[in-house]
Amino acid sequence: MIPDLGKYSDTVLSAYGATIVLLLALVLLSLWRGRRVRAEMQKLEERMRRNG
Amino acid sequence: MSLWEYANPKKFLTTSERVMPYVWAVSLTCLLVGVVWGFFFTPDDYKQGSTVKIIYLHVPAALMAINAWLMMLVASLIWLIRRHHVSALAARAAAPVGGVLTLIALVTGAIWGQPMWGTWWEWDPRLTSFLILFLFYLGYIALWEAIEDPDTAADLTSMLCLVGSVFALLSRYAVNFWNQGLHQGASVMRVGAITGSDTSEKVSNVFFYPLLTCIVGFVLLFVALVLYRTGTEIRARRIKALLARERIAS
Amino acid sequence: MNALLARDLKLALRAGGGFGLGLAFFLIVTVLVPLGVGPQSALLGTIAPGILWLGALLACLLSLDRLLALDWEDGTLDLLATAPLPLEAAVSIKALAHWITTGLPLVLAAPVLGILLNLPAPGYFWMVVSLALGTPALSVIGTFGAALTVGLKRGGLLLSLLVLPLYVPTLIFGAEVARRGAAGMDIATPALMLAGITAATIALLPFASAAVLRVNLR
Amino acid sequence: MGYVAPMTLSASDLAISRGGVRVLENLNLTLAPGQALILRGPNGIGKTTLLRTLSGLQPPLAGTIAGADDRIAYAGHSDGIKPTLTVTENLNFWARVFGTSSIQVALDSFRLADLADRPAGALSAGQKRRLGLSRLLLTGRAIWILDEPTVSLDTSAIAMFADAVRAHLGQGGSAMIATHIDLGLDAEVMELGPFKAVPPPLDDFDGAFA
Repeated sequence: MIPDLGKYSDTVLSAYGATIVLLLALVLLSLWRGRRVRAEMQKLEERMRRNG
Repeated sequence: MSLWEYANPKKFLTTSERVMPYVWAVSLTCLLVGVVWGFFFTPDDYKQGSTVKIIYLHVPAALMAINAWLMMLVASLIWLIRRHHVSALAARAAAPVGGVLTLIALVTGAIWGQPMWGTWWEWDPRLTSFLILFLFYLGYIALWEAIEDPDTAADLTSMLCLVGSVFALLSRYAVNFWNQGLHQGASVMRVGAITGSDTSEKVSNVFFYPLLTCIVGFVLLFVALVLYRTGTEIRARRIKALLARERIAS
Repeated sequence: MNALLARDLKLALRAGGGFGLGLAFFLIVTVLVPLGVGPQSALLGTIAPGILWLGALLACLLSLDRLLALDWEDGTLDLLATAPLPLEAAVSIKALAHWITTGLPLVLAAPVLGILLNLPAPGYFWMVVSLALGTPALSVIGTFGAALTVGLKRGGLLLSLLVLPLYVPTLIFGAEVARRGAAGMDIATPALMLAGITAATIALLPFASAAVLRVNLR
Repeated sequence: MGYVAPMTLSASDLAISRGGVRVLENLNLTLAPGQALILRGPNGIGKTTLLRTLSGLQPPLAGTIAGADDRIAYAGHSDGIKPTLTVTENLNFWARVFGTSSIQVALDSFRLADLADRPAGALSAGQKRRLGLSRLLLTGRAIWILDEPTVSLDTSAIAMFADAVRAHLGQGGSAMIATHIDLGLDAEVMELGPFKAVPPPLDDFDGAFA
């Protein structure tokens, strides 16, 4: 499946690995914070509407 | 209808929510196609062997690391001149994305340089410039985090972005002067070479099309992330404003 | 304007003003470097220009957080902002006072410390010239950083993080002049660049500093 | 001594914000030469913010301010006094900044002559405050904007201050003072309570976020 990378296979694979880890961390952290903030805002808006 | 209407936070939220799924979808498709194409279906370079495959990540990341700062500069100017809150928040949202892209460019550059130069880190002008750019990102993000009042934070970070841009450009020039460079891989790194305009050391079209696909993927990934994160920043800002309002009312 | 300069210098000289602190720091860094890298005089001679420049830069950085913070805390800045003196002039004067109390002593002390680091003979002149040309830029850029962080309670560390990247061009060209001078090489290009950076920052950056300070005073 | 071309300070349809939140709105006020205006209102209503806005330290959210340029002497919560300088040195500095030649009037009005050579750091809180207020006399500015000027002053010092304000008004100057104390001045009182900003409906969120 994986093509023959020759003597540089460690180099290439670690570059791809590092990039994927960093990008994934960025996306997941963004989504996690986005979700939390969205929920918090909705909760706050409801509370304020109830209290007038 | 004027473009500035999207500077209204509520309008921005509804519009971006509609657009975002498409941007995410196209971006991920491009990334997947580009990376698979580049990784599995392109030959090795005669000089650099399989390490040439790193360009599919390194070049788009480096490109977007710089473009992210440019976008922040434009957004900062819009905030300073027209005082659209969304603009300032978009700059704030883009900074960590730009920072991570700079980090990716640095890490892939260092990994790529290891077999080429024989060391993990070489004080090559290009890598050094990116390291300095990374420091600028860190400072910018830290300043946003440190300031309590949101409008003050927007003003101060915008000014920092403006002044920082000038000094980043100066640093790039200074670093070039400081070390004339032993970057033997210029053929891979230079966009002019990759697009084939530089015929003497051009990277052939075999590498070019998958690379282009990856670049489009990275651009759209940046757009999608910034849209999403700007939405988050708008909501966070509203939470802050609502809490302040509650405090005043009580 | 003279009044502000005179007051700042007087404050620096009085007890607790911090005059000479930067100089002492500069001395300590220069003494610590040989302890860290070893006593080989050939090695020390090669790295002396860089060490002296780095020491000067850090010594400048050390006193930046007091530059505007004290005037901010006791309300002087509020009063200055409503005074007839334009804020741009006020921050320029503050930068000048900072340079006179930190930058200038460093320039004068550098040759003496060069002896400790075995700086080659042709290097002394260019060491002093490069510091004299470059340290004003360090003060002016530092004032901008100080203006950015003046309203923050623990701004010191952030101030370093913001200012150090801005110091990169000055450091590179300044140290290059000193290094080339020590090696007896042509210094024209980096010296011109250094002078250009200093002149441009002195001319333009006070406007940014004043704008930032006004935002912080709101 | 009178003031050159005394002018009326006026603000119309003023709205001001603190920390990005609108606190006061629809404010209209005028301050004519010789007039004193006392601002009253509960804590947090925005007295300090209003005074800083009128002094030009922060821009108003809406509305206009006229007659303020280079005519205002502002005194806030802190006095801008350097503890290592003497009383004379502190006053001399501000006199030079504002282009006034003599500090005698300040020393006399607030009875600082005996303290003249003391470092300001060695003064009591009340004496420091007197020093801070005496600075106003050196500005040569016609409009005084004062934020809680009587904090830490004793009765006799308050009388000293009221006399200084009265003399200032007599020369065609004017003063706007936020205070809870009755200074015995012939002054108009303005309650800020009615101008408290009404928050917009919860769902209507545009540039202001709330």
